[in-house]
Amino acid sequence: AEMVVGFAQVGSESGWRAAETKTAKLRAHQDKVNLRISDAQQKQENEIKAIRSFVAQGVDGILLAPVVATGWDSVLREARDAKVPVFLLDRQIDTSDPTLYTAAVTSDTVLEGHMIGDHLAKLTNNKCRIVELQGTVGSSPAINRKKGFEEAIAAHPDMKIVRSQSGDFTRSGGKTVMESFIKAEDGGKNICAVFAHNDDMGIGAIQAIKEAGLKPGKDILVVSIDGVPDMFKAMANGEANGTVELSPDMAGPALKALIALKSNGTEPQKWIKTPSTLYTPATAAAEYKRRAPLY
Amino acid sequence: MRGSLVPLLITVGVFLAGTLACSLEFPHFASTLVLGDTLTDNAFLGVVAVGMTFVIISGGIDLSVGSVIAFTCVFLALAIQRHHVSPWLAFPAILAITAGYGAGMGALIHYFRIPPFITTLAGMFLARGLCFVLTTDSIPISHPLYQHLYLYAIDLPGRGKLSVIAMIMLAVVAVGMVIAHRTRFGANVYAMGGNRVSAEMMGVPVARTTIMIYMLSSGLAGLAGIVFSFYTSAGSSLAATGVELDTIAAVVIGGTLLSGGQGYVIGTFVGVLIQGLIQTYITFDGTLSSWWTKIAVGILLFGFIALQRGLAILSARGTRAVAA
Amino acid sequence: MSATSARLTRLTNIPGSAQLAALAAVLLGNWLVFPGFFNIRMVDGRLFGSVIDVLNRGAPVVLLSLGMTLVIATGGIDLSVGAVMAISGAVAATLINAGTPLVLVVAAALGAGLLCGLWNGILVALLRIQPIVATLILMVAGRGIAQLITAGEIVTFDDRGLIALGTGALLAIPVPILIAAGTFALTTLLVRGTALGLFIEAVGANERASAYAGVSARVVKIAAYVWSGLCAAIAGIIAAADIQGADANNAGLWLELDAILAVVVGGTSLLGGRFSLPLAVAGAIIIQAMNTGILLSGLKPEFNLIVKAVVVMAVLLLQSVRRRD
Amino acid sequence: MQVPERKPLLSIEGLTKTYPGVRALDAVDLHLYAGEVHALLGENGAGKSTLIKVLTGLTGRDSGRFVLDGQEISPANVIQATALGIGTVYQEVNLLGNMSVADNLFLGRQPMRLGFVDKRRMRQQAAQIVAKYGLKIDVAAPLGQLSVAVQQIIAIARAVDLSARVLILDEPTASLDTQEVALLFDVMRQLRERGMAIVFVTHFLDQVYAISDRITVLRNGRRVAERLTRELPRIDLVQMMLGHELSETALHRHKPENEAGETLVRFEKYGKRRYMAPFDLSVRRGEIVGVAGLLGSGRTETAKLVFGIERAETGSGRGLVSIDGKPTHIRSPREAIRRGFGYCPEERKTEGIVGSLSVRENIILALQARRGWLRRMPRRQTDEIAARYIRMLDIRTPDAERAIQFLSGGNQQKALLARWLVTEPRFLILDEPTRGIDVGAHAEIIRLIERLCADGLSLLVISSELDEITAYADRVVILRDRAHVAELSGSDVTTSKIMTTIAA
Ligand SMILES: Nc1ncnc2c1ncn2[C@@H]1O[C@H](COP(=O)(O)OP(=O)(O)OP(=O)(O)O)[C@@H](O)[C@H]1O
Ligand SMILES: Nc1ncnc2c1ncn2[C@@H]1O[C@H](COP(=O)(O)OP(=O)(O)OP(=O)(O)O)[C@@H](O)[C@H]1O
Ligand SMILES: [Mg+2]
Ligand SMILES: [Mg+2]
Repeated sequence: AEMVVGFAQVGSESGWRAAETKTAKLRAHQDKVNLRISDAQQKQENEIKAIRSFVAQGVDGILLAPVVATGWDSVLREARDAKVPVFLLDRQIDTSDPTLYTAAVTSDTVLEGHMIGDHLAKLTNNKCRIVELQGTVGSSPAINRKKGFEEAIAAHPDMKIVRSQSGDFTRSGGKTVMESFIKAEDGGKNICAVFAHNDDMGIGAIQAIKEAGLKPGKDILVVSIDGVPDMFKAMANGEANGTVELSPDMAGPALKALIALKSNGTEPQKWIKTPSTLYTPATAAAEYKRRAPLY
Repeated sequence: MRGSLVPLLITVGVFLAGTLACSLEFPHFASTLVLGDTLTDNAFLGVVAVGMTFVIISGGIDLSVGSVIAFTCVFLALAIQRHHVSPWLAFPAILAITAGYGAGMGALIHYFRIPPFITTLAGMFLARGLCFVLTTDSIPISHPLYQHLYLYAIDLPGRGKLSVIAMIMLAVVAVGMVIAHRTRFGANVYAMGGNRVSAEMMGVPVARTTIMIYMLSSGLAGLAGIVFSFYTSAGSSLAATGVELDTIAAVVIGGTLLSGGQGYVIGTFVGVLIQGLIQTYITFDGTLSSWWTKIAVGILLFGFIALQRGLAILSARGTRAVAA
Repeated sequence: MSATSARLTRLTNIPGSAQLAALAAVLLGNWLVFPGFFNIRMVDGRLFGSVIDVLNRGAPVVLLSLGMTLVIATGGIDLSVGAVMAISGAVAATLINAGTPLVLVVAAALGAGLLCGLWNGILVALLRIQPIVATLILMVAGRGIAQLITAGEIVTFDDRGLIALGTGALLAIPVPILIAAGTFALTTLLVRGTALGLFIEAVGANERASAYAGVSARVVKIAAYVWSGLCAAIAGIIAAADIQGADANNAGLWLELDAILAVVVGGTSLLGGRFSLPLAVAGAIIIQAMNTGILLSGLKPEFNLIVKAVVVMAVLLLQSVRRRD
Repeated sequence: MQVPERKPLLSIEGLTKTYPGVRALDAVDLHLYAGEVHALLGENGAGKSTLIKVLTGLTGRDSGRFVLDGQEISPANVIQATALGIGTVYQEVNLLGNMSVADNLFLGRQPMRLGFVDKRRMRQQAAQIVAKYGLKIDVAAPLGQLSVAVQQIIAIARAVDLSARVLILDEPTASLDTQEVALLFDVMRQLRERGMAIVFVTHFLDQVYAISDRITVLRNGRRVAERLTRELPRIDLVQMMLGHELSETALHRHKPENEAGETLVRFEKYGKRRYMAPFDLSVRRGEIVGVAGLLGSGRTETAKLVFGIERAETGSGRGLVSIDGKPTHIRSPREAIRRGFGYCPEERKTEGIVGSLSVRENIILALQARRGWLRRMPRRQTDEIAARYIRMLDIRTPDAERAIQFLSGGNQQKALLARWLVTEPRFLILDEPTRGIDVGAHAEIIRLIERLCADGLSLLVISSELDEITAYADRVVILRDRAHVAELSGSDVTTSKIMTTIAA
C-alpha cells in the first residue's frame, strides 16, 4: 500500500517556508508517498495537536518542522510509543533524549550567520560599521544567525554592529527599520553594510536605501540569508552583495531516509545536514533563472 | 424554561452535531483517544477561558492572557531549569505574580477608568516584553516532575488517556462553575456586567470586584501557563501568541455575551471543545494548504456561530417575543 | 484655586488638549533620544527626515483609524482591517501583474475592501453577531483569502504608477501622507457634512432609543463597516506599493490593534457614542511617533514592547487624570 | 399623630453641590425624624435627586455635613450608606435586568450555606417578599422581562428590606397605578410605625397629603421651607415650589366638547401571537384616546404594535392599518414616523434619551432621521429649534449642548416630548408622558397637548393617572390581560367608571 506520512508544517510566514512546503509536496509525489500536511499557523500548540492526530490516524511516519526548539518531549514520546518514526526538518530540537526522534534534516543556522559574516569581512577588508536587521525576537533562526554572524566578526576589531533592531522577518519591517537606521546614522553615511537575518528584510532594506538617495550594494552593502529568488534578482542588479542559501528541500532527504527505514530497516544518520552555500552577485543571474520555478 | 439557558443548550447541540459530522467523515475520529487528546491539547485554553468568561461576563475583556501564559512558561523554565528552584516553590510564586499582575490591571481599569481593552492590551505588550527581557532563548524543562507527569494519566476505555493537565482543566471548569453560580463574588460579576452603575448603586463593591476579576483571569492565565509548561516541558518567549483571540472566540461561542451580564462557564467549556473540534477536523483532513487552513477555520467559525444565531432566532420565535 | 491654575484648568478642558500634550511629550522624547529628529531635507525631490517618516509610516494606521473610529463609535470593533489590507494588496499586485490598467487595479482593490466591509456589516447588523467575533472570522479567513490570491508567495511588481502610490511624492510630500490627508478630509465630509455622524453617535450611544426615533441602526452600522473596509483597502494598497509587493502573510499584521489603540487614545469610547476623527488621527500619529522613536533610540529590540506599554499607559493615565480633575 | 419637636434622626446641614455650570444644591438643610414620612418636593431640576445621591455617597459634595443619631457620618459609597441603615430607591430604576428577581433582591446579602449561596432559600425568601407586594411572578425569571412598574416595585421591596433606619424613595410611584400605590403606602405606614424615617419624593400632591408628615421644598437648589404637612395648604405648597402662583384651573381643566374630526388612523384586528390579542382601534383627527389598564395589561404593548416596534401579524383580514381611509402598513418605527407618527416611550433611559448626546441633538434626532442622513439640517437651524423648545417647555439646562444624561429626570422627559413636537406629527403616542414631571410642567404639558389637538393632532395617551386621563381623553380604551376589553366615551369617561370596567 501507499505510504502515509504526516507533515507538521509551521505555516507560510515567509517565501522560503512556502517553498519548503512546495518542495515537500513535489518530493512526496516523486516518491509516491501520500503526504498529509498540517499547517500550524505558527503555533506550537497546533503542531502538537497535528502530531497527536497523525498518531491517532496511524501514519507511517511524521515530518516535523518545529516552530520552536523546545517542548516536544511528551508528544514525541507518544509517537515513539506508537512506533511512528519522526524526522525533524530545518531545525534541531532541544531535548535530553535524542532517541525521541529518528533523524533531523537541517542546515546549520549558526554556520549560515558565520558564513555571511566572513563574506562581509572579505568584502570590506575587515572594517565595517554594520547595522543588523534581526528576525522575530526570540525565534531560533534570529538567535542563531545573530550568534554565527557575531562569531565571525568577533575576529575583526574594526567590524562592529552599531545598530540592531527587529524587522520581524518581513519586507515592510526591514524597510521601516532601515529607514530609521539611515536617519539615525547621519543619512546613511555612517553605515557601511546592512546584515539582514533573512532575504525579505534585506529586500526591504534595499528599498529604504534607494529612497534615501543612496545606492544599495555600493554605498551600503547588503548581505542576508535564505537565498530566495528576489534576492538573486537584486544581486544580479548589483543591489545586494551576498546571501547564504538555506535549501528549501528538507523533505526530500527525510522521505528517502524514511523509505529506506521502512523497506529494509536501514537506520538513517542522526543528523542529515543540508548544505549551506554562499552565493554572490557573480552567479546571481543564472541562479535566479534556475530556482524561479521552485518558488 | 429560563431564556438565558437556551443559548447554552444550542451550543451543546451545535457541538454534538459537529462531532457527529466529523465521526461520519473520519473513521478514527470517534474514539476515546481523540477525546483524551482534545482535552489534553486544549487544557491550557480551557483553563484560561474560564478566567476570560468571568472577565467578559463582567463586561470587560482581557487581551493579556496569551502573554501572561508565555511569561509564566519562561519564568518557570528559568527558575526550575536554570536556577534549580523546586517546582513546588515556583508554582505558587508564579501564581502570586500573575495574580498580582491582574490585580494591577484591574486597579488601573477601576481607578483610572482606562478601558479594559486598552489596559490589557498594554498588559499584553508588557508581559511579552518581560519575556524577552528575561530571555529570548527557549529553554527545555527537564525536572523529574515534568518528565514523569504523563505516568499519572488515567486510562480511559479504549486507547484514550485522561492526562493530568486535562484533569486540571476539568477541575478549573468545575470550580469556575461553582464560583460563578454559588458565590457572592460570582453574583457580583454578573451584576457588574448587567450594569456597572446599577451594580454600584445596589452596593456591589465595584473596586474590589473589578480587581478580583482581573486577578482571577491573570491568575488562571498563570495556571494555564503552568499547564502549558507541562504540555511542552519548556519555556519560550514566543509561546501562546494569539491565544487571547482563541480564548475570546471560545468564550463567545460558548454563549457568553461580550456586552456582559450573561454567560455560563460550562458554555465556555463547550466553546473550547468546539475550537478543538475545528482544529482536529483540520488536522484530520490533512489536505489543506496554509491559506485554506485559515479560510477553513474562518468558515467553520462562521458556520458554528451562524448555526447558533439561527437556532437562537428560531427558539426566540417559540417563546414570547422580547422587544428588539 | 489660584488664577493661573484656573487658567490652566480652562486650557486643559479644551477637547484634545490631552492628546496634543501627549503628542508633544512623545515628540520631545524622540528629540531627546535622537537630536536630529526634526531635521528635514530634500532627497530626490522629496522631503526626507524622521518627522516625515512618522507621517509616512503612520499613514496606514491613520487610514485604518479613520474607519475604525466610525465602527467603534457605533459600539462595534473591526478586527479584520489588517487582513483586509492583505487582501486589497494581493488583489492589486496580482491584477497589475496581469497587465490591468492602474485605475482598474485600484478600483478592484477598493472594491475588495468594500465587499469585506459589507460582509462584516451584514454579520454585525443583520445577523447580529457580536462585532468582535464577526470580524474575527474575516481576520482569520481574510489572510487566507489573500494568500489564496497570491498563492502564498510575495507577489512583486514593478509598475511605476502603483509603486508611486506608496513611495512617490507630490510637491515634495510623500504620496501616502497626501492620501491619508485626503481620506481624512473625505471622511470628515462624509460624517460631518451629512447627518451620518450624528446617527452613528446616536446608534452607538443608545441603539434602541435611536431606532425608536427613526434612525436605522442597520444602515448606519453597515455604512461604518463598509467605510472601515474601504479605508483598510486604501491602506493595503499603500502598504503593498511601499514594498513593491503583496505580502499576504505580513501586510497589516496586528495593525488592527494599533488602529484601535489610536482611536481610544483619541478619546473615543469603546462603548460607542461620541467620536472625534482629528483626535483619532492624533492618536495614530502618537503611536507612530512612539514606534519611530523606539527605532531611533538604538534600544535593544527586546525592550520595544515594554517601552510601548509604558508610553501607552502613561498617555492614558494622563488623559484619565485630566478627566477626573 | 404626635409630632413634638424632638431630635432629628438624620440631619443634613449646609449641603452644597455644584456640577459644571449648575449649582444643584446650595446650603440645603433637611431634618428627618424617626417615625415620619418626609416629602421632598420641588420642580424638575430643583435638586431632589442630587441631594439623595450625595447623601448616599453616590456622588461627592462641595460642603455640608450629615449627622445620623448624633454621629457625623460621611458615607463614601452605597455599601457604607446601607451599613448605616440607609436604604434607597433611586429615581431611575437601577436594577439588573440580566439577573433574576431573586438575585436583584438579595445581591450582596444572599443567604449562605457552607460558604456558598443557598439558591433555594434565596428563591423562597424572594417569593415571600414578592408576594407581600401582590406580585405573581417567577422569582427565578430575569428581571428585564418584567415591566418597569414591576421593576419599580422590586426596587422598593429591596430597599425596604435593606433599610434599618432611613428609607429614601425617589419618585417611586411614578409608574405605579392606584392599586400599587395603595400597597406601597401600606408598607410605608408599617415602616413608619416601626420608627423608620422615610424620605419620599413625588410630583403627585395628592400622594404628598395622603402619606407625608413633613415637607421640605427645594427650589433651584435652595431650601425654601420645611413644614409640617398638615400646616401647609396645597396652594401655598405649589406657590413655594414654583415661586409663583398657579391657577387652580391649570390643574383641573374643563374638557371642551371636542368636535370630532374624521378618522385619521384605523387599526383592524391588530395583534401578535403571545404578545397582544388582536384589537380594533381608530383615532380621529384632533381626538385624544386614553388607554387604561392594570400593570401588565398590555398598554405598552399596544403602543409598540401601533408604532411598528413590534410587527403585527397580517393576513386574512388581520393586521390592517389605514390612514385617512387608505390602507397602508407599518413595519418599523421608521415607517411609522414617515406616516406622521411619534412615540414617547415609557422607559425613558433605555428607549428614550440618547444619553451622551446633547439636549439639542436629542431634540432634533427624530426630525433629522426623517429627513435622512444626506439632508443634514444646518447647525444654525438646529440651534434655533432647540432654543425654541427649551424655552417653550421650560427645559432646565445650563445650555443646549449639555449631554442630556446630566439633566434631571423630568427635564429629560420634556426634551423627549420636544423631540416629537418638532416633527410636527399627526398622531402622537405618549406612554406615561407626565411621569416624573412637576406640577407646573404637568399643567404646561397638558395645555400644550390640548393646543396641539385643537390644531388637529391626534393622541393616544397611556397613563396610570386616571385623573389625568379623564381630564383630557375623549375616549378611553380599557385593557385587561393583553386584550382590549372595553371602550368608554363621552360622559362615561370618569374615574369611577374606568375603575369598575378595569375590575370587571
Ligand atoms: N451628573 C450631572 N452633571 C451635571 N449636572 C447635573 C448632573 N446631575 C444633575 N445635574 C443638574 O443638577 C440639577 C438638579 O438635578 P436633580 O436631578 O437633582 O433634579 P430633581 O430635583 O431630582 O428633578 P426631577 O424632578 O426632574 O427628577 C439639574 O439642573 C441637573 O441638570
Ligand atoms: N402584576 C404583575 N405581576 C406579574 N407580572 C407582571 C405584572 N405586571 C406586569 N407584569 C409583566 O410585565 C411585563 C410587561 O408589562 P407591560 O409593560 O407590557 O404592561 P403595561 O400594560 O404596559 O403596564 P405598564 O403600565 O407597567 O407599562 C409583562 O411580561 C407582564 O407579564
Ligand atoms: Mg429627580
Ligand atoms: Mg407600560
